[in-house]
Amino acid sequence: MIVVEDLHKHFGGFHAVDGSSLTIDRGSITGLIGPNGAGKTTLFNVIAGVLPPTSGKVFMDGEDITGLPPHTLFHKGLLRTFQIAHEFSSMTCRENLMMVPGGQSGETLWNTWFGRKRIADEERALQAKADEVLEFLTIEHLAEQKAGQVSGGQKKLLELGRTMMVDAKIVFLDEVGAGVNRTLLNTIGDAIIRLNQERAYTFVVIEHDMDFIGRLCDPVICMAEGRVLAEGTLDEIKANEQVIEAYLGTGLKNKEKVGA
Amino acid sequence: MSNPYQDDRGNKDASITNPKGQGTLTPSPGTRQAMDTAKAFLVGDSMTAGYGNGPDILHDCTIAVDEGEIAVIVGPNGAGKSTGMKAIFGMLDMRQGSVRLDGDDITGLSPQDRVAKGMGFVPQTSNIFTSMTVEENLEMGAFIRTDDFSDTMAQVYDLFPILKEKRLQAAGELSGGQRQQVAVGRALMTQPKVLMLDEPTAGVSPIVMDELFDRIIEVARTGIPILMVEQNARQALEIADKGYVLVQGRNAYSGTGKELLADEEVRKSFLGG
Amino acid sequence: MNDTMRTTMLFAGVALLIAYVGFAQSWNSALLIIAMGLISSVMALGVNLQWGFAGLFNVGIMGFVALGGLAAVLIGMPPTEGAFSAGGWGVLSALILGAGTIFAAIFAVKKMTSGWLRTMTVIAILVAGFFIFRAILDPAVERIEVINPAQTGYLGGLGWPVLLAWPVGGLFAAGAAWIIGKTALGLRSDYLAIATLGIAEIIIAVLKNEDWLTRGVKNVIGVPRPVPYEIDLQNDPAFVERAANLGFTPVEASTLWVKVLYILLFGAVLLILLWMAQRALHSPWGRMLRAIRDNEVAAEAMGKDVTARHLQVFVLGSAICGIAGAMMTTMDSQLTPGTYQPLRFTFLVWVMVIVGGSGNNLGSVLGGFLIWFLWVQVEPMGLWLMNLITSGMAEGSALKDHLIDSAAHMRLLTMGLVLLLVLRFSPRGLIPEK
Amino acid sequence: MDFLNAIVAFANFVFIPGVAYGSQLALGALGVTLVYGILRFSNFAHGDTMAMGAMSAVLLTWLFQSWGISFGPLPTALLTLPFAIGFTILLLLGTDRAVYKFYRTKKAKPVILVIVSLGITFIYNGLTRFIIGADDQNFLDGERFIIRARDFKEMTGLREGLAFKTTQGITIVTAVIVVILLFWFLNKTRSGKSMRAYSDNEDLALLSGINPERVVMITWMIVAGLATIAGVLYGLDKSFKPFTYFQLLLPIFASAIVGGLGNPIGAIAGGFVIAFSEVTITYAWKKVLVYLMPDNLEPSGLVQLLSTDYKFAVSFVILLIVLLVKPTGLFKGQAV
Amino acid sequence: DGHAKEIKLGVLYGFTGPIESLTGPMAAGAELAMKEVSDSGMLLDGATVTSSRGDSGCIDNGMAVASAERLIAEGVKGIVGADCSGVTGAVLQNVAIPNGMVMISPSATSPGLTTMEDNGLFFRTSPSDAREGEVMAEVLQERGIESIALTYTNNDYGKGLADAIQSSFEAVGGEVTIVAAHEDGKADYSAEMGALASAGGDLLVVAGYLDQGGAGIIKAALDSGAWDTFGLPGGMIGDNLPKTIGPDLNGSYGQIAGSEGKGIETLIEMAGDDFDASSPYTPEAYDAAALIMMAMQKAGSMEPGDYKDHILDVANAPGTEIYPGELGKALELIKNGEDVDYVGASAVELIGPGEAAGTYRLIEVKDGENATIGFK
Ligand SMILES: Nc1ncnc2c1ncn2[C@@H]1O[C@H](COP(=O)(O)OP(=O)(O)OP(=O)(O)O)[C@@H](O)[C@H]1O
Ligand SMILES: Nc1ncnc2c1ncn2[C@@H]1O[C@H](COP(=O)(O)OP(=O)(O)OP(=O)(O)O)[C@@H](O)[C@H]1O
Ligand SMILES: [Mg+2]
Ligand SMILES: [Mg+2]
Repeated sequence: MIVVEDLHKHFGGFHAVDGSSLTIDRGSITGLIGPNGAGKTTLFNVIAGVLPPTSGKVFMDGEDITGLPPHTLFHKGLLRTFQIAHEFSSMTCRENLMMVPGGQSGETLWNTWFGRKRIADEERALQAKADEVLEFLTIEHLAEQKAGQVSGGQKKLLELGRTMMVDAKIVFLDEVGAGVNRTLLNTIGDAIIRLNQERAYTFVVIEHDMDFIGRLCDPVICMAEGRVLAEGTLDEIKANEQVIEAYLGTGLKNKEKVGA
Repeated sequence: MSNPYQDDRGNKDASITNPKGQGTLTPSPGTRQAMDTAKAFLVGDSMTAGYGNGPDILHDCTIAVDEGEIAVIVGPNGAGKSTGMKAIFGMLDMRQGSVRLDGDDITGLSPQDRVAKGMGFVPQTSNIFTSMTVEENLEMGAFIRTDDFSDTMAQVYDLFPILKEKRLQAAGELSGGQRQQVAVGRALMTQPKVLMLDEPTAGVSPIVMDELFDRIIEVARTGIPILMVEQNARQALEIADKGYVLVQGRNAYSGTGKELLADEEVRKSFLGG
Repeated sequence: MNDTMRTTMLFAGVALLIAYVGFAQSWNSALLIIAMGLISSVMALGVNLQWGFAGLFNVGIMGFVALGGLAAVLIGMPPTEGAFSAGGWGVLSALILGAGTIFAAIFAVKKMTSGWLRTMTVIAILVAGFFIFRAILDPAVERIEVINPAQTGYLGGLGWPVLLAWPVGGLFAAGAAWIIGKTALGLRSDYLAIATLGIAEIIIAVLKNEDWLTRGVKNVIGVPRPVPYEIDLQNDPAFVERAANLGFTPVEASTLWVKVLYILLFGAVLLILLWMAQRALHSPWGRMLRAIRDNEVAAEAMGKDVTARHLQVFVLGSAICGIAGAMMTTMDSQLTPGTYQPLRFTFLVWVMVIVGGSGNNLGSVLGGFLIWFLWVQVEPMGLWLMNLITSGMAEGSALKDHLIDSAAHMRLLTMGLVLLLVLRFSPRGLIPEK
Repeated sequence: MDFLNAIVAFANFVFIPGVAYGSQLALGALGVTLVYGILRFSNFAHGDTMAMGAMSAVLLTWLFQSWGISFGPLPTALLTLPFAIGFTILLLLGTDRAVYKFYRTKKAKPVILVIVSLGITFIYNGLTRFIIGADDQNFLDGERFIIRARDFKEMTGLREGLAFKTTQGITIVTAVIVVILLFWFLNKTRSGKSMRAYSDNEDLALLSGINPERVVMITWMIVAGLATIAGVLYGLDKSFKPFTYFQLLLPIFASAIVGGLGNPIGAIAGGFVIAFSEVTITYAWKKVLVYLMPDNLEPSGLVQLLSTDYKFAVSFVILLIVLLVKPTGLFKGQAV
Repeated sequence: DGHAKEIKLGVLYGFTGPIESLTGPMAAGAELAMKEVSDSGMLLDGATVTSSRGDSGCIDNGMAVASAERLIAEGVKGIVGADCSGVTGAVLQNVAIPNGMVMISPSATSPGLTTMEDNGLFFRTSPSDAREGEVMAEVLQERGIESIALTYTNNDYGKGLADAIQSSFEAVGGEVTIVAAHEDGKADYSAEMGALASAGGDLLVVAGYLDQGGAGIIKAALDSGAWDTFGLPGGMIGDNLPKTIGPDLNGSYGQIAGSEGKGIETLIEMAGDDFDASSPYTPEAYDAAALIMMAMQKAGSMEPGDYKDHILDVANAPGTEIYPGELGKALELIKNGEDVDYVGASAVELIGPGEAAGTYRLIEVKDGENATIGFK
């Protein structure tokens, strides 16, 4: 589905992504893990067209999509969420979702003047859909709230909700879980699995929560210092010495002192 | 809606402009859970608060932490955890309730006065100076200190080695997890008497999270009370002396970390099973 | 309901102010305020489209307004006898060549790989093109400008009905905006602002100095009107009689009638534009723009072509300013490039938008009327203020004289005070965005 | 010899005026850039703040002159600077209290502050004209030249003269000193860093114990100093006229933008970019070429790329080109 | 009926804007004439004349037209103004003609206004720039100047004047090395000076305004040592210039519309300390107001429609010559049915469609003052 070939992204002299090559299979839920600063988000940004690569290529279904702007990729079915929530703060949560689908006839000026009927019909359908998503995310009570004024976790939920508004082929989730309540995260995990199974979405998931990764992802790719460190099932990865040293660690040293 | 004049973009929380956390000083009657807050080091007592002219977000909510203790607040998204932290820090309009620090009523103090009183806080979002270098961020953490803080800085660098590497880089150019480390580092630089952390581990890798928790425990053991909000609730509660579960702005459960972890109901509804 | 009430009250308030001018000064003044208020509202609407909808900080309004004015001249004025045959072709070919040079340079940039060779080629193309351009243009211009320089000395216009100039003015502005947008819309906030400001200055510099086009600072006077001339009306017995029946003197009746006609024309334009803007704002299109304004990166990731939308809005908003500019030049019936000053044509319009309430079309209209009213009425207010202040002072005292003499300077001061007061009590504008 | 003449002609008509004008713009741009960098809005009132500051210096100069106080070869106005700055500080702090503070606490959008500052401009402008009138005021005294063109010719025997005015010298020196001080202040001192922190993230600054009102106050005080110095130096070099100070705003903003808003070094660079693009592109090279070329190749025309009518346009074209290559200015400015 | 009537005259100048420093004295000049007439009690059986000021902004058509409408609304019977040629045209077309209002501008000198359709309502007491060009060319030739560099303020006045000077000077065999515009009120004139100096020339002629860019140009020229004498057309003649520039200006020369001594000197004396009557266009302003009032007397009516046809009568010979301070006498003469020839402060002689024929006072700066050295 997505093939990344020897991708480099340099910031000045710093090599944030330093020759990563990876393949994401259609229909998989691929986990992307790695220490802070490994270059995961940067990799996403390059694939999604937010940043131009220094060198290297990205293919989607065999088509070279390197450097295409994000909005074009969106229409090709590539969606992504942001690690640091990018809500439309002065719009209500419902509007945040309703704006997502592409090709709305009301997005053409001409129709706004002379195609009111059609727009009204579309809007009704959209609103129903948006409300459904809000409900799923347990934030239906926030439909009319400005997105700038909801809690940090709720913003992350909106991030995710946006990807649920359209039929995507591949969705890149950048730490949707950070800051989201774990019970809800489980529900989200279920939804991801459902979307994957029922609608054949492909997912790439960055997460630092190993339980979450473990429940959803196969395969898992671990990055470090801009390169792919290891690839495989989570158990394989967990057993990898390098991964343990760079990323997983060995647990709390001071734990025994707790409650002492 | 909160503030009609406000620029909704970016991190401009209007509520913060409230120069003094006004509010009546009469503590309201007890919460559902009997809590011994009288002699706690830091206590937000029966707080009722909201943003601007908006509705109450917190309802008669009490949070307290004692010397050398780690208190963890958990709860669903939008429960009011961050709001509670901000209320304790005087960043929004307290409509009822009081905040006491080491026996003093500080309900009327401005946030910067609370900093001077020795409170340190890491907000959940926008918690670094993006245009300043990592080192300058840490220096800003030590802004109110007049002594030599190079030791503390060395400690922070020790804790988060990556920051030392990046110390001359603008903090806005860091990865999500690195930013989080800067944010916590900044708060540690204050050498506060009490430390408040809003989701310090969101987005940090397991290994750093462990380090962070280790460090938090260490800090706590030096006698500094720590109040934190966590979604990595199970790990957090494991090290917590005290846990609060907030639901819709109210204290729903509280107890020791172990107790909460053991509670089936709590586990299922709030800790993800 | 409450909001509608407030809006209605505010409009009623402005109407009252204007009516007051009608009673206390003259209806001619009042109607003139309405006419200019309509034009101002149209401009404010254009700016609101750009800023309020899409967050584009355009401070080059003056340039687009001036281009509209240029259209009025080029459409409305009669052609200058012999000017075109003297130098028209020369000018045209020079312009085509100039455009060709730029395209060649762009082509070179696109097709060649970057490196010093490309840089040199581009520079060579531009420099050579520039000199050939000047070599063709200068003599042609000279030939045009020697034709009766005191009266014409320029190409003249097409001599078509001047009403046509309004849409054409919009097109001119839109064309310029398209070019600017293609190059400069990548800039953010104040950088875009100063870039547009600069471009406006460049447009004005061209209008001021290219005499063959607009007579430059010598001004084009007597642009034909779409409405009858007062004098003709006064000499028309039927009109005079009708006026007399209504109890007006011919002079009064003719001056008022002409203004009423202008108001009807301008009002029609404003209403159409307002309707279009309102519909666009309250539609998925408007929602998309707000999303872009809030967060471009996210909007882009959600499949919205931010660049294209920005360009669209920039062009539309500028076109509206161009239309307003053409309307204004039509009413002034002259183009005086020297009068285009950023303070009057850019910042005043911004004040209208902000005071009215950015992001709200009705707010812009209200702001247009209110601020224009103040702009012209604040002077008598200043004088009145000064007289009030000095009323207690001894006749002929130096301070009193100084104060009265300074009354005209008080216009800006009073304007500033009013502005601050309005924004103090309504910091998001009189009719804020919801 | 001819070569020397060419160089002197160039220096006299392009280089020295360019440097002096560039320094004037730079000093103005520093004020603009500082307000933008810390209080985060484009302060339109800066030109008229300069006028206010300069006006107080003019009035004080007259007072000093009437007392018979002078500053030897240097302009008396320099002696009045501290007092004039004091006055401007009071003015700005008063304005902040009365006007800006309200919008700051309301967290108004920057554009509202821009429009508000436009209102302040009107008021300052009216006040200046009201107090001192709309006319030119010449308040320069002391030695006008460091080198006069005539003296230079006699001294060197060249055909071209080189003039260097005292005011130009003072302006350049001051600009250098001020920018070094400012840079040091912002980047190395605690107050300076706290100002940058405040501008970056106001809420977090509070949480670090930074007192926002103090930051704002210091900012306005520095701005007052910069504005007064810039205004007085400009007035000494040209002459004091209220209207020109408003007009000066445009090139000043252009300078601040080219350099990158919020960046003091950028302001300096921007000032020179704008000044030199005005002076050089429209320069008629005839005089220089006449010296350089052999007689038979002497240019017949003026060898002028564009007429001076377009000097302003040219500087904006350069500005555009710079921005197209570097969208936030030469030195990576901020953007709200 | 012997009852004291009140007549209002509008004074429409750019009290704010680029020539704001000229308009104060101009308005004072016009108002002085009104006061003189009121005091004399001779106009239309003892009418008093008061002024009503309006701001034209000099370059803001919209404002000028609005101000003019306001003046009309206040019931003025004539307008002294406007000042700058651009707004004058706008007010004429949009307000004066439709309302049948007489306008006499003291300072709009654009040749374009000569041929503008005006229904006999527009006059000016200043000559068209075309004439000044000829005078200046003669002056330069007499002084043996062979080449000049020419800079003008970039508006219709400056451009028109520069065109006139250039063509006249070239017609008498002089060379114009460069014609460069300068914008008023700009921060810096180094660029202009660079170009001008490079072009060279015996003399730098500055067709600008003395307290606008003109002064800046002269400063820049002196500072860089490019020129030390200057040719000064009317807009540059005024006390302010020697005052701001200082002794370096000595030896520069030029001309300004103005008549042989008596008229202007009387006016200066009359003005005393109140205002500077020698400020540009101030005499013309006085004359403009005086003309309106005398024409009213001649027509025996204060209605513009009645007196507009008498303006040329009172302005030109035959008749008794009238100077400033003699307005009362003039009104009396007119009342008695005698002819007057108003000379006024600026040697008014209206030609063609009602503009001044133009006598010029030749000026040279000596010892820091404008000294009159002849007339042309
Ligand atoms: N604009 C930039 N300029 C310079 N360096 C940058 C920039 N953006 C990112 N980096 C650096 O690139 C590295 C990779 O960052 P990235 O955000 O991709 O990490 P990540 O793997 O997503 O980490 P995390 O798990 O913390 O989100 C980091 O070290 C960061 O400091
Ligand atoms: N600035 C604001 N203005 C108005 N309402 C707000 C604002 N910030 C948060 N809220 C509302 O207050 C409620 C509590 O928010 P808070 O940020 O305290 O939640 P939280 O418990 O920290 O959640 P999370 O785990 O998602 O961070 C939410 O319903 C939210 O919509
Ligand atoms: Mg990341
Ligand atoms: Mg929170």
